[in-house]
Parts: sequence; structure tokens; C-alpha cells
Amino acid sequence: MLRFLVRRTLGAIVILLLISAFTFFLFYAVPRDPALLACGKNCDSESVALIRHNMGLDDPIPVQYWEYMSGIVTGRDFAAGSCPAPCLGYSFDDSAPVWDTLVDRFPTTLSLALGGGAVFLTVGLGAGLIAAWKRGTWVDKTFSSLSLVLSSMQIYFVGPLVLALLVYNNEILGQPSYVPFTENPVEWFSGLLIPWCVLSVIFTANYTRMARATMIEQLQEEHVRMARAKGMSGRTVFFRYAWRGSLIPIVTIFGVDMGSLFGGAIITEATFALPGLGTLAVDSVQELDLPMTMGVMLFAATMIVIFNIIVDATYALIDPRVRLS
Amino acid sequence: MTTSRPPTSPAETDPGDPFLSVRDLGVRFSTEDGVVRAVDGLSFELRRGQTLGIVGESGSGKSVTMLTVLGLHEPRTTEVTGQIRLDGQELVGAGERTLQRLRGNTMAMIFQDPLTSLSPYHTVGRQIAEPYIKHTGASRRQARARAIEMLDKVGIPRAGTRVDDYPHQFSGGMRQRAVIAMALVCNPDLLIADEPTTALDVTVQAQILDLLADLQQEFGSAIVLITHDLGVVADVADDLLVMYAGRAVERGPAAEVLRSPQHPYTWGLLESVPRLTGDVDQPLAPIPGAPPSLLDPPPGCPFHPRCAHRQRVPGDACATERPELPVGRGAACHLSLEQRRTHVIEHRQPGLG
Amino acid sequence: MLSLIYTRRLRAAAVGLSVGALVLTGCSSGGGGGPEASEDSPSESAPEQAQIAFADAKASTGPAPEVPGATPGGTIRVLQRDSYSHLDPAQIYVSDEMSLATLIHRGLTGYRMNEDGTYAVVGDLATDSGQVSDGGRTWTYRLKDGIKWQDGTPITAQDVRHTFERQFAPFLTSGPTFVQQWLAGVNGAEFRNLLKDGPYQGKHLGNDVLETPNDSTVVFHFKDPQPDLPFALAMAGYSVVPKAKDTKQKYDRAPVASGPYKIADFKANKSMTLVKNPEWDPKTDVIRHQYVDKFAITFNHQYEDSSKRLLSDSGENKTAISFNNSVDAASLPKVLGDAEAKKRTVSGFQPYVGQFAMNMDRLKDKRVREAIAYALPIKSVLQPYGGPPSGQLAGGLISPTQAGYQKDYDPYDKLKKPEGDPARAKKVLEEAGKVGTKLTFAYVNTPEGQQYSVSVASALEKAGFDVQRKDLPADTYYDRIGTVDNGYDIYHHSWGADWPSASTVIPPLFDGRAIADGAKNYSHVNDPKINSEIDRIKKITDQKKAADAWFELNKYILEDVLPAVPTYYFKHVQLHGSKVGGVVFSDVVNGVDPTRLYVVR
Amino acid sequence: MWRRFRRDRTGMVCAGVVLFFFALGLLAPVISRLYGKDPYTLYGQDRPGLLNEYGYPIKPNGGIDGEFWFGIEPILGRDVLTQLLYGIRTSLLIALAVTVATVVTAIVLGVAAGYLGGRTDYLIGRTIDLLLAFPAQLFFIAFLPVVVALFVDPQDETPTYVRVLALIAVQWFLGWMGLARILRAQVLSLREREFIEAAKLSGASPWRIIHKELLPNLVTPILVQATLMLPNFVTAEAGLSFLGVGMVEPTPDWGRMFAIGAKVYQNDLTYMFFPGVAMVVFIVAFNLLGDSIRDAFDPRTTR
Amino acid sequence: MGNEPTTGAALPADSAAADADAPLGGGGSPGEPLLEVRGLVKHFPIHGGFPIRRRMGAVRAVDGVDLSIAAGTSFGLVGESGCGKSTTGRLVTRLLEPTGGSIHYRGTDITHASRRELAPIRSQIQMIFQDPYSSLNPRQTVGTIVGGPMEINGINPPGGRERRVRELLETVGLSPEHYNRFPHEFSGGQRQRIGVARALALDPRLIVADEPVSALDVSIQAQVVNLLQRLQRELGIAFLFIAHDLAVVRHFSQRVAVMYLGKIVEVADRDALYRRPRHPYTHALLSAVPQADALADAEHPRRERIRLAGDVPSPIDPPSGCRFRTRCWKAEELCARQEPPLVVRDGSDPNHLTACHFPEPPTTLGRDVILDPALAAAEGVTGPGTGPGPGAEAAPDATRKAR
Repeated sequence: MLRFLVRRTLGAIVILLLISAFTFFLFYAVPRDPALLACGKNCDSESVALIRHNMGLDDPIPVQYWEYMSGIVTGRDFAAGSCPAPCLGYSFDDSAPVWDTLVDRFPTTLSLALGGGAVFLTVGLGAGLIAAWKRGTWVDKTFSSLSLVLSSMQIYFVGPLVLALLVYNNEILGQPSYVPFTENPVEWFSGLLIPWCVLSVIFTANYTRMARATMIEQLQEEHVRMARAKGMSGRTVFFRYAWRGSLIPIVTIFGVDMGSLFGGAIITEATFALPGLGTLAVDSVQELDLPMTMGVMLFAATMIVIFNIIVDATYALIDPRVRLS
Repeated sequence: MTTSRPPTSPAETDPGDPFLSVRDLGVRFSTEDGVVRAVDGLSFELRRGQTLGIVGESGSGKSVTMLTVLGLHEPRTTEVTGQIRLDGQELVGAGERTLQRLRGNTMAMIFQDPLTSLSPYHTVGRQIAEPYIKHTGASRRQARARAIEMLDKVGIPRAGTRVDDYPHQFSGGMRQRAVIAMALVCNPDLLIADEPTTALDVTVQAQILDLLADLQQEFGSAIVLITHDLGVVADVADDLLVMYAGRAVERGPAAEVLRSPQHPYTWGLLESVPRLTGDVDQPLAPIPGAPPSLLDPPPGCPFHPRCAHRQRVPGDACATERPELPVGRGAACHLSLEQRRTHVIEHRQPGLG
Repeated sequence: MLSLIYTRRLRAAAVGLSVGALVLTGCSSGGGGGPEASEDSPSESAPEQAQIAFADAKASTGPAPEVPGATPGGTIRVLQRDSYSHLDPAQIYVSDEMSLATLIHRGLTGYRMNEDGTYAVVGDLATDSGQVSDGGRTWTYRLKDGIKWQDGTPITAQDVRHTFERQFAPFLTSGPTFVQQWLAGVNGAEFRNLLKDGPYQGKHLGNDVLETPNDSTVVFHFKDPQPDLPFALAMAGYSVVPKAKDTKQKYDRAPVASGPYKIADFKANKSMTLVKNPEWDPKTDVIRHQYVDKFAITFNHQYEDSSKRLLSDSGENKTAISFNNSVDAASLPKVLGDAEAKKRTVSGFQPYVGQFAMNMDRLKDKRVREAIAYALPIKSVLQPYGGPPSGQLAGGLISPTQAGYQKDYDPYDKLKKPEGDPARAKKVLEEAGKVGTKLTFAYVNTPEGQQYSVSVASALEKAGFDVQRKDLPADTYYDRIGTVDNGYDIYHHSWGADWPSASTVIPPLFDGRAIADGAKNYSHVNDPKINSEIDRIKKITDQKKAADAWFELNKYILEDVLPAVPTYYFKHVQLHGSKVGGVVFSDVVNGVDPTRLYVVR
Repeated sequence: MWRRFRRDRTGMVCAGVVLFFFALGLLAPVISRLYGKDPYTLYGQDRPGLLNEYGYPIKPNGGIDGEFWFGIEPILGRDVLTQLLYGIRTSLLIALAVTVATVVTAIVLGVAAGYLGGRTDYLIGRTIDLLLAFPAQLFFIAFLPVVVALFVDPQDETPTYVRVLALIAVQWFLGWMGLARILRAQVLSLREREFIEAAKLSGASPWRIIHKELLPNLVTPILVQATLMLPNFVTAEAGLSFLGVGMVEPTPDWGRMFAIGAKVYQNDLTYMFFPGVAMVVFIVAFNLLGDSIRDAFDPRTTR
Repeated sequence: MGNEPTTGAALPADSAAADADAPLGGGGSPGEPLLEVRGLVKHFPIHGGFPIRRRMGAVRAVDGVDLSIAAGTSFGLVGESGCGKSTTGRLVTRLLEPTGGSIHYRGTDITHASRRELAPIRSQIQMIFQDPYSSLNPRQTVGTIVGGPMEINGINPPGGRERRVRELLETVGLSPEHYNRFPHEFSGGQRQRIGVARALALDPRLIVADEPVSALDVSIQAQVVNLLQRLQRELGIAFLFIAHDLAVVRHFSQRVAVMYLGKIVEVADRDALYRRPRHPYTHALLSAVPQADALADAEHPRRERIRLAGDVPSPIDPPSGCRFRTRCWKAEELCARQEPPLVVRDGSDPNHLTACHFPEPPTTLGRDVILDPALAAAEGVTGPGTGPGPGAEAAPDATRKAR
């Protein structure tokens, strides 16, 4: 297990290094100057030069990259103060520490991802399992076709539609918003209810279809038939034997989904104007805010990589044949 | 224990009602392409402590029959007719709950591939213990002890530690032993072994067959051994049932059937297989053609399109009339007994040397 | 300055602009509101356009007159879109930070709204708006008694000196530079040479520049007359910073308050809490009040979000307001169409004037420029931003927020035909023999920019131009069009005054000597008469005369030179919760005046 | 397979619907001419009485009437029907191109990794790992402008085709890994199949083995995956336009209609109705078609 | 053959060169080996390790195999699964690259020949595969499958390829009308015939048949065996016949080798091997085959029964010395120390080679050897060493029990 973690962590670091380098250098591929943006109304070349220097943009790009990357490990000292490791620098836009901003935005994204994940996992798997259990019946057919239609929906279509129907025109629910759970759990819940549901609409269907398919496949496995031949009840067979085997594809896809959602559900956050990592990402990209872009990109990639590792580790929990290392 | 185990005949010591009795069993599946008559009018009996060998090629309906006995067929697409009585209890149409109580307890099954028939996600011990807990209400601890005992009994060394292993940590032969342990954990009265040795190497196959025979001695179970290999049944079966295209074509005591087979299909099976001792210059005598599709079985005797002897039957009885299988020893064939005996004397007897 | 493009979703785009643009309006104020606001417009708080007076000591003595009906106590929730990038006054130049600054920072002068809704420049920390002598070259300020920092130490002339000396430090790059340039007597960034590292290396400005004869007196000495100094000093950027507590760069995150509120808690991008500053003495302040116990500010409320919350007027939203968020374009019809909601709005002008700059380097023929002027559908430019509530169609370059504005001025009949007059344009073009002229039209790549570009291109094509559209990324739009050799023929931009005089509008935009990369003379007009007039009018110390002169110059520019076509004067509708009282649109901060707010009991 | 597919009525209907959409896109100019409107004219701005002061259609339901069948666009006042037709054309073109590019790349790299094995496999495998760790949407937003800028001199007008190419390029860049992995696995298992050995035995060159023996057996997964990918690319492209980094005015675009729709839905919900319903119908049909194709190619029947 | 057949007679240095000039289509002189394999080794590396992947070991699938096949004869290779017999077949046909040893085809060294170098020989060595389903490309018609090899090698038989293919189909007992059908339209036996037709398309001299009938139904097996036998006789093709079914091998091959864990443990002419096996493993194998007609009765006493214990050890780490020693009832200390050479033992025919230190007597004995502790226990027999029984792990000393 330890070996596995060490090896995967090393691999993850390599991947993150490559992604960060890619992002960093490509950022400079376009002749755009963040300093110009930060320069005020009475901007002149001298001020721009000053700002460039303050931002550290006057060093050669590889040097900048090196300083940025070493800052993550060792921390960095800026004129505005020292930034302890992991130092992702200060935003070009509002000179807030990138790390703090990420930490600040993450709970929104986390709430969205966890809540949405809980909804689509339970509803999706539940519906899929019921469909597999009742294979061929009208229940199965209803669930299957419903999931098909739902999976064809898009957040940017369903979102405004739901808002228009439930919020704007009929005022059944409040405007989606993020209130920290620690502050007011009720508002946290009610504010995120619509985003969760809309986010889930699309995912749920995937899980339903997959759970149904893998479950049916598993039920045809020889060892499942053997379990029945041993006199195990239908429920035992279904949940103890077949279920275990169908977990692997589900865990895989769930890990991928959560990995990308934890890095920011960009369209969902944009649709509902939630201040999560997704909106932060869009903003920072368009503001030429390199440190923030790097921060979000690395954070999102880290989430994906971490979830990959978690998924692989989970394989070993589910399936004793899988050995880690 | 002697080297050559003479076929024991517990039937003589237990002349009571047959333990398993199948009467006129029919199994039909509806598939996309039509209705498959997998089993048609099959009848046989089996007494306690006896071993019945069912021989046939793939698609002859032998596995389907036994799955139906256990009630493991897909109920939505399968239609079962006839009777299956286990110890006097009717199984056709029995409720799922009843069947669950019987499965693994009174009747148990061993499948062909020991790798796929063990769940990869649970320890061997747990899989053995599970039916024991279910059927005897034993505690987990008792069940575990029983699992170790069973593993030991089927010859798994260091059963006390191996009980917590997962199937993938076992070798092929050990897996099949574990499956046997799993099947026997509740002392079933009926053990159905579906090609239990086909996936195994020849040396391991011999081990497993010996084991089965020995365990039968100990537990006194009735065994149904399904195989395509006449050699296997020769070793262990008391009675023999030869199936072709969903029907029984010949039956009788194993030794008799092998020594003087009466059905051309049985002849074909025996003559098409090379022997370790036979004449190597003599070409094998294959059965021409291929087994028929069960979607559209041939009329009359299902074997007639491949039968080399149909000309010897007057008229086209083979193609139109379905030969009956007599009760007890006999074959479902239009050939006269005399014709059959002649054939056996001419073709079979020399090979027995 | 620059345009203000409020995108709803892509705040980024807007902020991208904003840094250069957003409301870089220093302050503006001005007599503003357009009396002819359309009937759909919300209740105008802006009074008749009037000259702003420089108030004397009497008018500068606190406390401020009570807001009718105001009661103390309570918390007001403030929904803001953008987090505050800067809290150090010397870095503050954008309007949402200026709104905040009025609550926590004080400068030598400030704007006070009079009972009649007009504004005056009063002494804030100083006893009056300034004593001028030496023909406008010397200004003397005396500090009030009892003014204190939030830690209770008094604010002294040394603090004021430090405030101005630190403006020269290299790390301060975002704030206004007027006073520094005037003190150094130069234009441009060379002013920093006067005191290279600010006061931090022990060097100070000489007494011939900035004099502090005693602890309560500050004297400015300029080389040239600077009649606008009281306006400039009223900018938030010239609020005071304590010498003893100056933490240089770090001051930007944690400033020391001198106003009625101090920062209790600030989480960038998330929230800020303002609580009463007990050391603030109302008797010293004629501008501000201290009714509310607490301002709970939260960020990241996009315009549509804040609009919807305030519109719902439910729960906590009853006591909520936004200092700067306007009602988003999509919500405007609903807000203004609902009598109850409309009552809860305030609106007013912003100092920006939208205009199409025509590149004089490329479009040398005035008749071509005239044809463009006739053809342009200025209404279609305003439409994507919300239509009439978001702006008033413009005839001239001087906006209603500035002295000298004349509402009927309409040299090209744009107010009569806001959809453009392609037929007439075509005629002009035909007369010039230039039908089919290739016209490269650059626009900002935001949803709104794309929309107006479609209308504009379509109208120009109808007039007989061969239009080449060029989308420019929102983040670098102003850098691109600000390049001298930009290669584009026409492009829209907007410009806002820093204070209510055209002296911060016409010179930067139309002074031909200021053509440079990054400068704001987007049309590259270089007309000797404009240049000389600018120099002349700048020196006029009589505000009224100066205003008239600027208007005449505006006429000359539009009618005789035509480097730009005005499109609309920016307007702004704001909504507040029903339990918030004292809501008045302030031209000073282009939004709600935060100092007058109270919670309705 | 074809016969099986023909028997599947759902599949046939869906194939019809999908073809219908492609036909719509293909014939957009023809339909537009017959209908007498085009997607560029600002009817609402040119003609008074169509849009109100705020720029919204005066007539109810988004200005639907006998002349504008699907209504008119708020603010600009263009015709919605032709916008949608041309938008479908743009989106389908891009999605189709991305699908083709992705499939070709996946085939080349997947087959190379699976067939050559060793170092090549390792290299391609690690590249796939790396690209899979990229946050895709964020990457698109961040690098679409970069890609466009790489190809265009900042002064010139960005030609529409460059924008299209850029959209294709970024989606292609992060789009091929899934299929490549599937194909690699397929090739790995096919490579062990005895008919490949038989071909080697008769002296077939690697090239011949790949294109005569391997590729025909990969048609099923490729086709199935492609039918899954295409609708995904349609929605992804629309999502990018929705976020404001896709196609720009005046090129009609399906996704941008959602962006505008999301802006105006409070005052004109109708505007989003037709693009939305069209997209749902298209995606449902395509997904069902994918299922039918999968069924028709069911490996159990090929045995 | 001498005592050291492993070294073999050194081939004449010039034979390869001489043969290279000879027209390859021409037949070799009778008696001269068509295929000569010496010390053939194939190790499949296992990668792993931490943190950098490296070679951790190898599966020693084939570990020093010698065999030689004369033209027109059939050589049988038997053994249990995993013994390396299929790998040997694939090495001989050069589908796999040997790790060591040499393969000579008609004197030409083809051990490491490249695809181009192999081109002229390719047509002479063909293969018939085990799985009639996976050995035919499901996307090609029978015509393409059978005609493919001719197309690749640019062979244009008189009358055209299609005619030749139709002829071949007839030769293997299929209807020429099947030309345009796809494999899935055929039954297993028919498919195997298609595979045979494909192998014949190039007119090979040697066919490696890898378990050609084991995937077929019993009634079909005989059809295919007969077909192959007929082809061998009529066309004079040499066979390397690989199978686990001893009876089938016996029926088909003149000379038979038994493999165990990557090595040949015994090789002899058919009768010698089946009648007078010397190696204990061969004994065990033969005794384990279930025989339908071997029913014991008074006149026909059953042959000896030997039940091997446990499983085959892992080929990654095979036992030292004699590889069979862990399951052998005759194993002694010497067996662990020294690997027995494959030589002619006393009492054997000159062509009968056995790799055993303690071979069985040349005549068979009617006795039972049971090496299974469970069985022993079940049968109530106590024998020496019925202690901890052998499991998957190699048993240090197998239980030997003879009666």
C-alpha cells in the first residue's frame, strides 16, 4: 500500500509538473501583457515597467516558472509579504494570495460536487439497480428511457429553464446561492438545491444506464449462478455477489466525475453564478491572472490525479485480485 | 481400497423409491430467433449413493436438464413441463423459497469452470460457510470451523490458513476442490457435477474424480455426473444416460452401455475417440455431419441425418417416427436388437482388447 | 475613462476592462442628472446640473445635517460583485473601492450633498476647501481639531505630508497622479523623479513644494496654477495614510481607518465587515454619518444575482443593498415595470461618454467620417447594455455630469435618428466618391460587443462601406485600440471624467500632442486649434468661464474636425431592500451614497 | 448487421431523425431561401414594431407569427428559425470534424500502442495519462484564445475558419484518449487472436496485418464510440459557446443561442425553447442510434 | 544417438550456405531432418519493481528443447497446460523470437531471421490453430481467408487463386460454394477445416498443429483427425502435432515427446513411449487418462494407476535439478542437485531418450501409486510421509505409496 502510494504520488507529481509547465509556457505564447491590465488610468511605460517588475514578469519565462514552482515547495518572499509554502503567488488582479482564494472558493465547489454527487450517485444507482432487478418490466423500461432523455439534457438549457420556471416566474424556490454550511445549514441546502438537481440530471442518467448494464452483466456471471445454486436468496445474490462486481466500473466513472467536479463545475457554476472554482477559473483566465490560472489549473489537475489514485486504491478494496504497487 | 474399484451397486442395498426422479421433462427457451427445445421428453431416475453419468456433446441438453432440476433457469424465457421429484417433492413449479431451501442443502451443484464459479470478491472460507449458515443456522464461528473441516476433507493442505484465501490464490485443481467442498458442506443428498474436470489437466482430473468417488462413499450422496467424455463416466458412473439433441437416446448400467452399446450415436462416440491402446493404422470412425440446431430439430429420430445405419431400417421410419427409449436398459433406435448386437460384435469387441 | 462593459456572466471580461477602465473614473461628481430622462427611467436623484461650489469653513464644519427619518443601529448587507483589490487609498481609483473609501478613509477635501441635492466641495479633514493664493499656484489647508486615526492618535500635518510623499513610491502604481504631477510640474511618469523612493529612504519633499509649518497646516506650492486642486484632493486616492502605521505594500490589505467605519474583517473574494470606528468624531465631519452598526459586505454577487435578491425583497434581502451593482440588463424590464420595485430604485448618470473613435490616420477624408457619423446606429450600441435605463443617447462629448453640458446639442441628428440614417450617409459618401471604402471595425469580444457589432456593421454596410469586422479580446481591447498603429478604422470606447469638469475629458482624448501607444487619444486627432485651446482653457480659474470654453471646444471638435461620434451617456439603475433608508444616488461615487444609509425600523 | 439494424424500428427512426438534422444543416441555405429570411438581417432593428424599448419582441411568445415562425431574437431582432438552422450547421460541422479527427488520432495511436507495444505503448500510455489529468473544460477556456492567437496576426480579422479550426483543435487535443485506450485494449486482445498469427505465418507485413486483419475488427468499437462521441462534441462545442469562447457573431451558432437565451430567459423564454428542444431531440436520437448500432454489432451475434 | 544428444551433431558449417542456394521449393532428401531444433529457450520477461520498472524475472516457458522432425513424418508433443508445448510450436514457426538455441529448417538457420529473410520459408511452415473461432478473421470471407496467404506471397496458381481456393475447400471436405461465406456461418468442425485449407494454401512442407481438435465436440474431433491424417499421407507433409490428449497424439504421431515445465522429459517412437515409458511423469500421464473401454474385469486387469499430488510448480521459479522431482515418488537427493540429461537409458530402444536419474523399469507394472494425501486419508491408507501434503507450493518430498 505504501509502495503504491509512493509510486503513484511520484507519478502524479510528474504529471502535475508537465501540466503546470504546459500552462505556464502557453500562457506566454500570446502577446498579452497582464501588467497593462493592472496599470491604472494614467498608465505610461514607466508604470508598466514598474508593475511588470512588481509582478515578477521581467524575468525570463523559465526563471519565472522555476521561481513559481519552487515557491510551491519552499514558499516565497514578495514585497507585500512572505508567502509560506505551498505558495501559489498572489493574484495579478487583486493581489490576494492565490492559495487563500482557492481555499476560500473550494467549499462552494466541494458543496456542489458532494451534494450533486450524492444525488446522482444515489438516485442514479438506485434507479439502475431497480431497473436491473426488474429487468424487462415496465419499471425497467420507464427508468431506461427516462435516463436516456435526461442524459440528453444540458445544464445550460435545463438551468435557465428551471430558474425561469421555479425561481423567476413562480418564485417557488429562492435564487441559487452559496451559504457556507457552517454558517447556516438550511440556507446552504436550499441555496444549492437547484444546482444539485440540475447538475445531477445529466449525471444521474449515466449512472442509471451503467449500473443497470453492469448489474445485468454481473448477474450472468457464473459465480452468481453458483451462489444461487448454493441456495442463497435473490437479495443476497444481488447485493453480495453481483453488486460487488459491478462496483468497479461505477467507481471508475464516479472517480473521474468527482475528480473533474472537484476542480470546478464550470458550466454549472456559470449558469447559477456560484462563486466556486469554476467561476474563479473562468475569471482568472480572462483577466490574464497567471498565478490564479496556474493555481486553479494545478488544483483541478491535482483533484483529478488524487481521484485517480483513490479509484485505483478502491479497486484493491473491492477486488482482492488487484494488488497495489 | 483397491486399485480397480468395482462398480458398487448400492441400489441393491437401498431398493426404495428413487431419490431423484425426472419424468418426461421438457424445457423450452424462447429466444430472438425462435423457440429452442433444449430438452424434450427426458426421463431418468437416480437412487441414493448411486452415480448417474449423463453423456452428450455440447447442446445436447444435459446441462440444461440439471439447471432445471435446481431451478436455476431464467423463469421469464423458459417453459418447463414434466415432473422432477426430489425425494418425493415436486420441483417443477415449486416456489423460489422452496427451491432456495433445497439448493445447496439437499441438492448441490458443481460447475465446469472452478475459476468463474467462485466469487473473486469473497474468501473461499466465506463462500463455503455461507450456505452452511443459511441452511443449518450455524453461527459464523461454527461455519468457519466447518469450512476448514471441508477444505481439509477435500485435500487442501493447511486448510486452517487457506480458508481465508481468495480464489485467485488457489491453483486450478485446488479451486475445484474448494468448489466441491462448497457443494458438500451441507451433506447434500444429491450432487450434480457439470463437467467437473473438463477445464483441468489430465493428472488433476484424475485427482478430482478420485476425490468425488471417495466423498460419495463417505457421504452416500447421489451424484449426477455430466460429461462429454465417456472415459470419465467409465471410471465413476453406475448408470449411464446418453443424450443427443435434447433427448435421451440410450441408458443402462454404465458398464453394460460401454461394453455393448446399442445406439448408433453411442457407437459413434466410442469409435470416434482414439484409444491409448487401439490400432493406430485404423482411421477413426467419425460421426458425419454436425449436431442439429435445437431451433428446428429433425423430425423422427433426431440422429437420423448423421446415422450410418438408417438404410438398414425399413422405410423412412428414422425420418418420420420418433423411436421410444425403453424403460431400464435400452436405446431409442429403430434398429432391431439383433442388428445392434451384430454391430457391437463386429466393431466394438475387438477394441476392448 | 474607458468603456464600461458590464457583462453579466463573464465578469472576467468586464473586470478585464475595468482595470483599465472600469470606473477608473476617478471621482466624478457633478451636477448632474439629465432632466429629460425618459419616463421609464426611475426616480432621478440627480438635481439640475449646476456648478459645484468650493465651500468655505462654515460649510465645512460638522456634524452633517441629519438624514430625515434616520435611526441608528442595525446591520446592512451589501451585495458587491467584485472583491476590493485595493484598500490602500493611494491605490484606489475604481468606483467600488471609492464607495468603500468614503466610509473608512478621509482626505483633505470631500464632496457634500446639499439639502437641495446639489454638491459642494467642502473641507473634510481640512477646515475648508482650501485657501488659494499666488494666482492659483499656492494652496493652504488647515486641519480640523479632534480628527483621529482608528487607534485614537490624532491626524497631523506630518501624516498628510507622508500621504503625499508616499505617492511617489514605486509600489504605488494604481492611484491617481494629478497632484504628484502638479507638484513636480511635469506631465507623465517623470513625476516620480521628484522623490524616487518616496519617503522611505529618509528623503522628503522640499518646503518649496510641500510645506508643513506646523502640526495642523499643509501648504502646496505648484509651478502652474491648479484651479482644480480641491476636486483632485477629494479623490479617494488622496485620502490620508498614517506615517506611523504605514506598512508599505501590506497597507493595501489592512489600512488604518480615519472615517466613521473601520474594517473588522476582510476575506478577499468573500466578505468584509465594517464596524463603527469609535474614534471618529461626527463633529469633525460634515459629509458622513454613522447610523448603521455594521456593514456586512459579501462579494461575487453578479448583477443578475444581486438584482434578483433585491427584487425578491425577502428575509435578509430587505436590509440589503449594493453600493455599486446596477440592475442587470435582463432584469430591468421587470424592475422598472413593477411599481413596488421601481420605488426601491435609484438611478443616475455615470461620468462615461460612449463614443466611436475614428482613426484620423486612416480616415483622412472628413466626408467619410461624416458619412460614418450619419450611419452609426447609436441606439443599437446602447441596446445590448439594457436600453434607455442604461444610458442616454448622446449628441455631444460633454456628459450631463459635467459642467457645460447642453442637452439639445445634436450636430449630426443622432438624437433624432438614433437608428442611424444610412440613406443620408450614403449620399454623403457618394458625394465624396468613396462608396465601397473599406472600413475595419474593431469591437470588444463580449456578448454585448458582438451584438452591437452586428448592428453597426450592418448599418455601415447599408451606407456603402465595405466593413471588415475584427473582434478583440475583452481583456486587451483597450491595449489594442490604444496602439497608435492599430490598423483599425473605427472602434467604440468610453471615457469618464475624474471630476465634473471637461478638463479631465477633452485634453486626454483630443490633445494631439498626447498621441502615443497606450495614450487615450484613440482617434489620433492632432489639430493645432484643439491643442492651443486646451492649453488656454486649462489655465482659466473661473469655473463658469472654463465650462463655457470647454463646450465651445467640444463643438469645434465635433463639427469641424469630427474625430469621434458620441453614442450615449452612461446611466445606472440601482435597487435596494425595502428596509434600507437614506438611499440616494451619489454622483461622487457613481452609486449609492453609503454614508447616508440607515435601517428602517 | 445491416439486416439486424433494419429490424430495429427505434434505430431506424432515430437514424431518420439524425439524418434529418444533418440534412437541415446541409440544406440550411436552401431552406432559408425558401422561407425568405436569413440569419444575418436585423429585422427587429430595421423594422419598427417588432422590438420594444428594451429590445424584446413585442408580440407574445418571442414574436412568433406567420412571418417569423420561431420568433425573433431579442435586441438584434434576427430570425430565430434561420439562426437555428445555420447554428445546427455550424455545430454539426465542428462536431463532425472533431469526431473524425479524434477517431483518426485514436486509431493511429491506439493501434500503434497496442500493436507495437513496448516503448511506443509506454510512451502513448503515459501521454494518455497526462492528457486525462488535464481539467478539460478549464483547458478549453484557457487555451482557445491562445490557439486562435497562434494562428492569427492580432491586427487581422480572425477568419471564421480559424476559429472553427481552433475549436476543433482544442477538443481534438483532449478528446482522443478514451477511444485510443479502448482500441489499444482491443488490439492487445486481437493481437493474441490466432488469425493474426495465421496472417503473420503467411508472411503478411505489419501494415497489411493492421489494415486487413485488425482494422476491420475494430470497426465495431470505433463506430459505437463515434456515435457516442459526436453528440458529446456537439454539446461540448455548445458549452464553449455558452461560456463565451466559441464562435462569435455574426456566425450563427447553436451554443451561442443558449448563451443569449440564458441572458434573456427572464424576459423571453421562448428564444431558448427551440434550440433547446432541438438539441434534446438530436441528442436523444443520436444516443438511441448509438444503442441500436451497438445492438446490431453485438459481439455475441458475430460469433 | 549418443549419450549427449543435447549437444547434437554439429551441422556442417557450409550446409546453411549450400542450402540457401538450393531452390527452396524442392524437397529435401528423405530421412534428413526437415526441422532441427537445438537447445531452444524462450523466457518471457516479467517487469516490475520499485520505483523504476525493471526486469524482475522471467517465465521460463521453454527451457532447452531439442527436437528434430523428418520430412513427411509426424512428431507429437504432449504435456499438460503450461508445459511450454504451444510456445515451442510458436517458436518453431517463428511467431515468437527465441531467447536462445537454434532452429534450422532444412539446414537454414532461421532462429533469428527477420520477416524478409523468412519470406521464402514462410510458405513451407504453416500452422493449424486450436481455437476454430479465434483463428479465422470474422470480417473476412472464406475466400479471403484461404486466398490471403497466396495473395501475400504473390502466388498465382494456374486457373487463378479463386479456383485454387475452391479446390482447397474441396480437399478439406467443404463445399466450394462456401467461398463467399463468413466464418460465423460455419460450425466448429467446418471452421477448423477452413483453417486447414488456409494452412494448405501455400503448399507447406511442415504444419505445426497446435491442439487442432481439443476445442471440438467429440464427434467432430475424429473428422478433423482423419482429415489431417489423410493430408499427411497424401501430400507428404510433416507435422508437429501438439496436444494434451495422449490418445490423439498417439493416433497421429510416429514419434512423441513429453514436455514438463519447459523441458522435454521423454521422447521416443510411439510404441516405445506408450508401451514402455521410462519417465515417471509419462507413467503418471498415461495412467491418468480415463478410458471408456478400460473397464476392469477379470480378463482385463486395470493398468497401474498413478495419482500425482499437487500442481505443476511455477515456471517463473522452477525446482532445481529435475523439475519433476517435487511431484515424483522416486525423487532423491540427487534429483534436486543435478538436472538429468535427456539420454538413452539402459533397457530403452536407441531412439528412446529419457531425462530421469531413476527411470522406471522398461516394463510396466500393475500397481497403484497414490500421491494424494487426501485420497490416502480417504482411503484409510497410511503411508510414509502422509504429513503436510503438497499443495500449490512445491512439496519437498512427495508422498509415495506403492502397493
